[in-house]
Amino acid sequence: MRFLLDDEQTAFARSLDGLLTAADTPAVVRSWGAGDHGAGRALWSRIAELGVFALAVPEAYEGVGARPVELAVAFVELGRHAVPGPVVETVAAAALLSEPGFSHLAKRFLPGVASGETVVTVALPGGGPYVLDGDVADVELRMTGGGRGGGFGGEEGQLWGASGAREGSPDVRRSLDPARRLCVPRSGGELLAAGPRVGAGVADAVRWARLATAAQALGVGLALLDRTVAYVKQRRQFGVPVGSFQAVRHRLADAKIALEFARPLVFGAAVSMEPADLAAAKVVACEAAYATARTALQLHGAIGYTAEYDLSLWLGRARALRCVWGSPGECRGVVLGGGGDDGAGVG
Amino acid sequence: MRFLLDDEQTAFARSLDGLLTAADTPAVVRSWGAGDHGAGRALWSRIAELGVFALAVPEAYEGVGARPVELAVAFVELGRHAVPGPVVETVAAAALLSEPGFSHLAKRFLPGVASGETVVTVALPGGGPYVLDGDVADVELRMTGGGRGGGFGGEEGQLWGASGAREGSPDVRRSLDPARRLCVPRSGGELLAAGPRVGAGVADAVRWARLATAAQALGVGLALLDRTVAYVKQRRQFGVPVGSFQAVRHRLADAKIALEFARPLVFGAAVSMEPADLAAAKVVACEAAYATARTALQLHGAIGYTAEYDLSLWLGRARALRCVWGSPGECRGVVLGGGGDDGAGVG
Amino acid sequence: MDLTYSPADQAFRAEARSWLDAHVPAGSLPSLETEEGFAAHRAWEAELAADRWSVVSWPTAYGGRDCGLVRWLVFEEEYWAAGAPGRVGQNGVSLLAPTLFDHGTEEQRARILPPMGRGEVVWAQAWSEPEAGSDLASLRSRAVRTAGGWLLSGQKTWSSRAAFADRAFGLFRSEPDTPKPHQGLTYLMFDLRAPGVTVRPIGRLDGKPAFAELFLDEVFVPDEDVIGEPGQGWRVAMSTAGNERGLTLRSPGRFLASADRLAALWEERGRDPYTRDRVADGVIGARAYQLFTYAAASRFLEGEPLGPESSLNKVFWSEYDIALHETALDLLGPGGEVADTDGDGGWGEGYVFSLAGPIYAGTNEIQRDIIAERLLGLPKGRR
Amino acid sequence: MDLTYSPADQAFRAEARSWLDAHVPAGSLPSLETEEGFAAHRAWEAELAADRWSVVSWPTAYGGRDCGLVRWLVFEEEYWAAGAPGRVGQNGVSLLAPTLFDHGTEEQRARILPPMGRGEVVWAQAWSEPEAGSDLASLRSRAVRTAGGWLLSGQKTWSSRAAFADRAFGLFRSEPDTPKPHQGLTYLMFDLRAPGVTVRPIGRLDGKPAFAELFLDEVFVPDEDVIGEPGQGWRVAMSTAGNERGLTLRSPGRFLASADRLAALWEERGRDPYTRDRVADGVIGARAYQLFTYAAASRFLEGEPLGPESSLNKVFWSEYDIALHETALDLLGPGGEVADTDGDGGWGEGYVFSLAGPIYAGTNEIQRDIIAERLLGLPKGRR
Repeated sequence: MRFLLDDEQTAFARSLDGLLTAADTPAVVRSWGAGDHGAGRALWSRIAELGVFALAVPEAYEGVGARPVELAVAFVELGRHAVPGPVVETVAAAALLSEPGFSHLAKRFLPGVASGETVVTVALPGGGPYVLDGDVADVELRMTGGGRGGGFGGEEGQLWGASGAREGSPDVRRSLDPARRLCVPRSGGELLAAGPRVGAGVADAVRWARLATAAQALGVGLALLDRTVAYVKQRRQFGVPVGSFQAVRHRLADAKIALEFARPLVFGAAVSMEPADLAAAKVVACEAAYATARTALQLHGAIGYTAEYDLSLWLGRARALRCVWGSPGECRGVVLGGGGDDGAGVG
Repeated sequence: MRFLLDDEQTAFARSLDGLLTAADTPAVVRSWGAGDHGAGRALWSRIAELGVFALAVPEAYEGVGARPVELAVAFVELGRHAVPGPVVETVAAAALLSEPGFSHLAKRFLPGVASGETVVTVALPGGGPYVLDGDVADVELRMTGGGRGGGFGGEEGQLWGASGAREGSPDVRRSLDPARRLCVPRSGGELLAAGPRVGAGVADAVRWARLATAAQALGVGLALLDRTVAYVKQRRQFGVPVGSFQAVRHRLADAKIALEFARPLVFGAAVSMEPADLAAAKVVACEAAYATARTALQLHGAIGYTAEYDLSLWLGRARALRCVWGSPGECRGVVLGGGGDDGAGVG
Repeated sequence: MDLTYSPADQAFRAEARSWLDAHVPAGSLPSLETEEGFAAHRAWEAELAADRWSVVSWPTAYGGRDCGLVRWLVFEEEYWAAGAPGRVGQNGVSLLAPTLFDHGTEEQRARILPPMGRGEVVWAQAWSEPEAGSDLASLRSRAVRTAGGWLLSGQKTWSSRAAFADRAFGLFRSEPDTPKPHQGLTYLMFDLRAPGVTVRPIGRLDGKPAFAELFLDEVFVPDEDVIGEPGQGWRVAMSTAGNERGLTLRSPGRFLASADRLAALWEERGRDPYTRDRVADGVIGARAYQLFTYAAASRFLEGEPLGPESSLNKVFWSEYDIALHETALDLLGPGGEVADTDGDGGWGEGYVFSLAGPIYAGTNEIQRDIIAERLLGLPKGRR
Repeated sequence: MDLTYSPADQAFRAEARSWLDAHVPAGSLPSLETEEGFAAHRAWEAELAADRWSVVSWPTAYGGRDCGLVRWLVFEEEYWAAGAPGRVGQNGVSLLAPTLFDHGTEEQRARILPPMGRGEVVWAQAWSEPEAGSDLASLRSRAVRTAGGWLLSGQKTWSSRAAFADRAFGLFRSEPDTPKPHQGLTYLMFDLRAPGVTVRPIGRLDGKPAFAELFLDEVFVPDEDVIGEPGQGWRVAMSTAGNERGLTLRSPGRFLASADRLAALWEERGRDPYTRDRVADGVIGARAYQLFTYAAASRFLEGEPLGPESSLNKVFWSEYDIALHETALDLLGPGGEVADTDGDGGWGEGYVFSLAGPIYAGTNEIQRDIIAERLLGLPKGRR
């Protein structure tokens, strides 16, 4: 019983933080959202070099084996820096393709995932109706024929793959997070696998996606809190710092409480990888991040409501992460053993 | 279109307020809760003399006809002064017995209701599992065989009456409101009526009970707010009045907002007497009163948590009213046309 | 306690409804916060104005129908129930026009109101400055006396609609060394295309230029465009804030229509039990806001001024509006992250818009302070 | 990130469970806040103590098992999961005993701890005074030097358990004219049945005498019942507040057991969909609190003191506890207004108890101020 990060994990977080701080990530996010992916792909490679994607890839395929705690550590940092792109989806794909019996697929795709060469996006039950960044991903995986919801039952299904440029201009829809480019899933493609293993793989993918999303949301919330605390210390109204008003102080205290009680759920879920724990971490981290976003916006006032001020990068992310990979209601259903049968959860 | 009380209605509220202020109502509430009903019955008579119960009794039976707006005015005052006893239940009984076709029952019971001689309690679908103050009421009405919920469908049913002293000591259970004495309904008694008219009468009774409960809850909330505002102005901590702390001020502002938006729903429901409007008024007034109770307790601190301090009279009432005559969930279901099919609403 | 409409009001409602049925565009117009959408909304104002529906509460002389508050509320109910477009002229109609009615000259009213009512001249507000947000009295932009008028210099920000609007109005410091910060301010109107004005559009959260920064460098304003006395601008601006603006800033009709759409979405989603209570609260909240407004309007019509209770109204609608949109997005599930106007009933765009509610027109923190001090009589305390 | 228990901890868990299975009374005891219930709970403490289960974290010399924090958490999980009674000795065990371990003399520990651990001497706290609630440093009750000891005079209030307890501990002003209010205070223990002590029970919301007012009139306390140095009482009291008390005030095991009961009630009620989300939040909240506590315990065991983060803990559990009970009462429907211990699973009594959470042990407003200042580094500002 020692429920703390060890020195190596802390150092890993610090080096990722250093990399992302130095990389002027906000500028990368903005260009990604504008459809210019060069800087984002470069950043992706550097994140991969630090070993982030290898944490979801077995050693046999040039990964370091399944390391969910380290993955959570990494995704907190990705969230803190609002890193764009289908990072969660790539991890979900790695989990899916690590399913025993998919060794031919694993051999074909996973080394590229681990090295950062291959950016993957997915359209799976338990995700959402769109493929994130389908216009830039190298590979798009899609499951058909499966059940709805989290798919923990290991349903029958078919797994399809598509790669290469999309024909014509992709149908990109605007997200509440301008850095998230939502595409309608492709139809057809190459049939990669079929049968109950597809369902089992998707169930694994959803577990990893929930962990990564929860950790990312926690990081988003922490960044929102940090930036807002810094802002209210220097912003003055009525002759005093805004941060000396008790209403402001208490609202930030509440955000701090919510985030600090989400954190152990995220790491506890990484330790157990149990569906109920993952669902709990997903809903609580996302609700804490979203509540912090509301607080951050309100305490910044008008400046926070602008796209050009960097706070916006985290505000939109907090909202978007809350919606995908299991709505709040769906996750609460899973916690109570309902298997994610929430009608509202699947759009 | 003039959505305001007229001068007569305002004067009526003022005279009731004057009566209840002069009557040392808190002492009456305490003795009532202790099982000593003398002072309470005397107060009841004086309230009746001002015409409160006559507002739900047709002119043919010594009432003044159905006057829901005036009834709401009166019940706000009863709530503000935490008047004990089955006031809502007596009004519900009056509405039930005013049903066309029940003239024999009306003639028998309603003049006593209007004059304040007859205190009635009820066990009806849409109320709760206990009869309020069943140990003191002169008449206990009970419906059997009806449907669940608000009973707006006019179900078949039997109406039973019992009066006189209960045999043995009544099985009184403690409520979260010490002034509310909860008894298990009697079985048997006199069969007063049977058939679909019973269901229709009960539906009317529930409508009037919801209005009276909503108005009473609004009054409870207003009293809690007033007392708390007065307290935080004089109570000092850290060298200043507690009411100068922004967190305190904002919490009271929120209570004020909740109550001031409940008020028009209560009077709007009195004007229309539509089930959806009544359900909306019931849930919103009770939630506002309960939220104000939470605020009042927190801002008073330990003193507010004691039974001997008068605030407690309203704190418990706010909680109890929220539970009965339609739970919050049941009322919300009615607003959306669900007919109160909330499983949790019927205990 | 009378909630019935007079026969004349009912006839008015029927007339409005039938006009709207015949004229409201079938699809939604492009977003108001785009150049194309702005133009489309301007054209819609002209169409409304042609049949005297654009500013029903104004005197007929300026293009209105002389409607009282109740009839205005009726019109708004019908307008939004019909799914009609957002109002591009809102800033001018709800902020500048009441000021002109109270403090303007007859010449100003005759010159300014009719083109405002027709959407020919769209007005932006120019209140806030970078260092004067909630603390509005600490304005720094200057108005310096010159022959026949004033020269405006300084910076304004959060100027709603200014990216595409024609003119703007605001307060400027005309006397630099007054004992108190809200003295020595003057209320002026100016042309956004005048020499010396630079408009820098600012994108809101979804990137759309919903407001702008204004840089003013010796912008000439003739004397005829001062409202009220020079130096009295604070009083002029505040006296208008105390009129029925608290009721007209966001009409109940708007929320009643949104609540209807929410309930319909919930029905479409099979009456999802998990969101039932929140949907019900959406429906109830719109009704509460409507009835609260009718009560306030009734008091106003009997001569009671609307005072600090406008702060109750402001906090209520702004928080209600966000909750309503959050519920809708939750009903949309993972698809709810889409922010396009044309998808999923525009809930995403409406959500982004709703987020500004607790911030503008006096933050909700300021409003709660006003409620505590002026409605509850609590000690002032430091904020 | 290791959440596994050592084999020794697992063996300890099994031992605790089997003892509890054999000993926990079948029905619930009468309410702790009644004379009869107090006696029954005292007897239960003796039964626990007989097999060394009453104070597992104390040294064996005083009747404990020398358990570390993790094993204490394990014991608490088992204790509450078994449905065992509330702890009548809580005030002494969680507040006075840590102070004695840190600041008491060996003589004091040997004399005071064993009977405390057996429930023979039940302790009440005597901190608050009528004019010193949240503002504890402004205490007025006096300790005046006399031969061989001190004479205590003044009034204490909100003294939990004092209606039926044996002894009490608290701070008294021993030096009247110090420059700062928290100087010149002395930490003393006194007998509630000593001459000069009047105990006036105070009923909490449900009327049960959960606390009392204490009137002290020259109550003699011998020198041996001063803890630490005279005049240093504030430091003595505060240093204990900074130890693991933040973790032990309310154990996670207690909330895990409540959450299990809530989930069972929800199943009984047919998995009512309308309360599903709140029930899930009850289950999740207990788990979050447990994991938060394990993380804090892990840090503590590595030598990090528990500082202001105890304030996070306090706000979280107190609000969580109320929400949990509110959800249960809502599931009970109209029957949820019943406050009896013996009906409906005791949710009504638990609800009344939970309402005190945000008020005592430092109000949640004070805690949020501490979080803002000491964890977020925000300017102090007036509260």
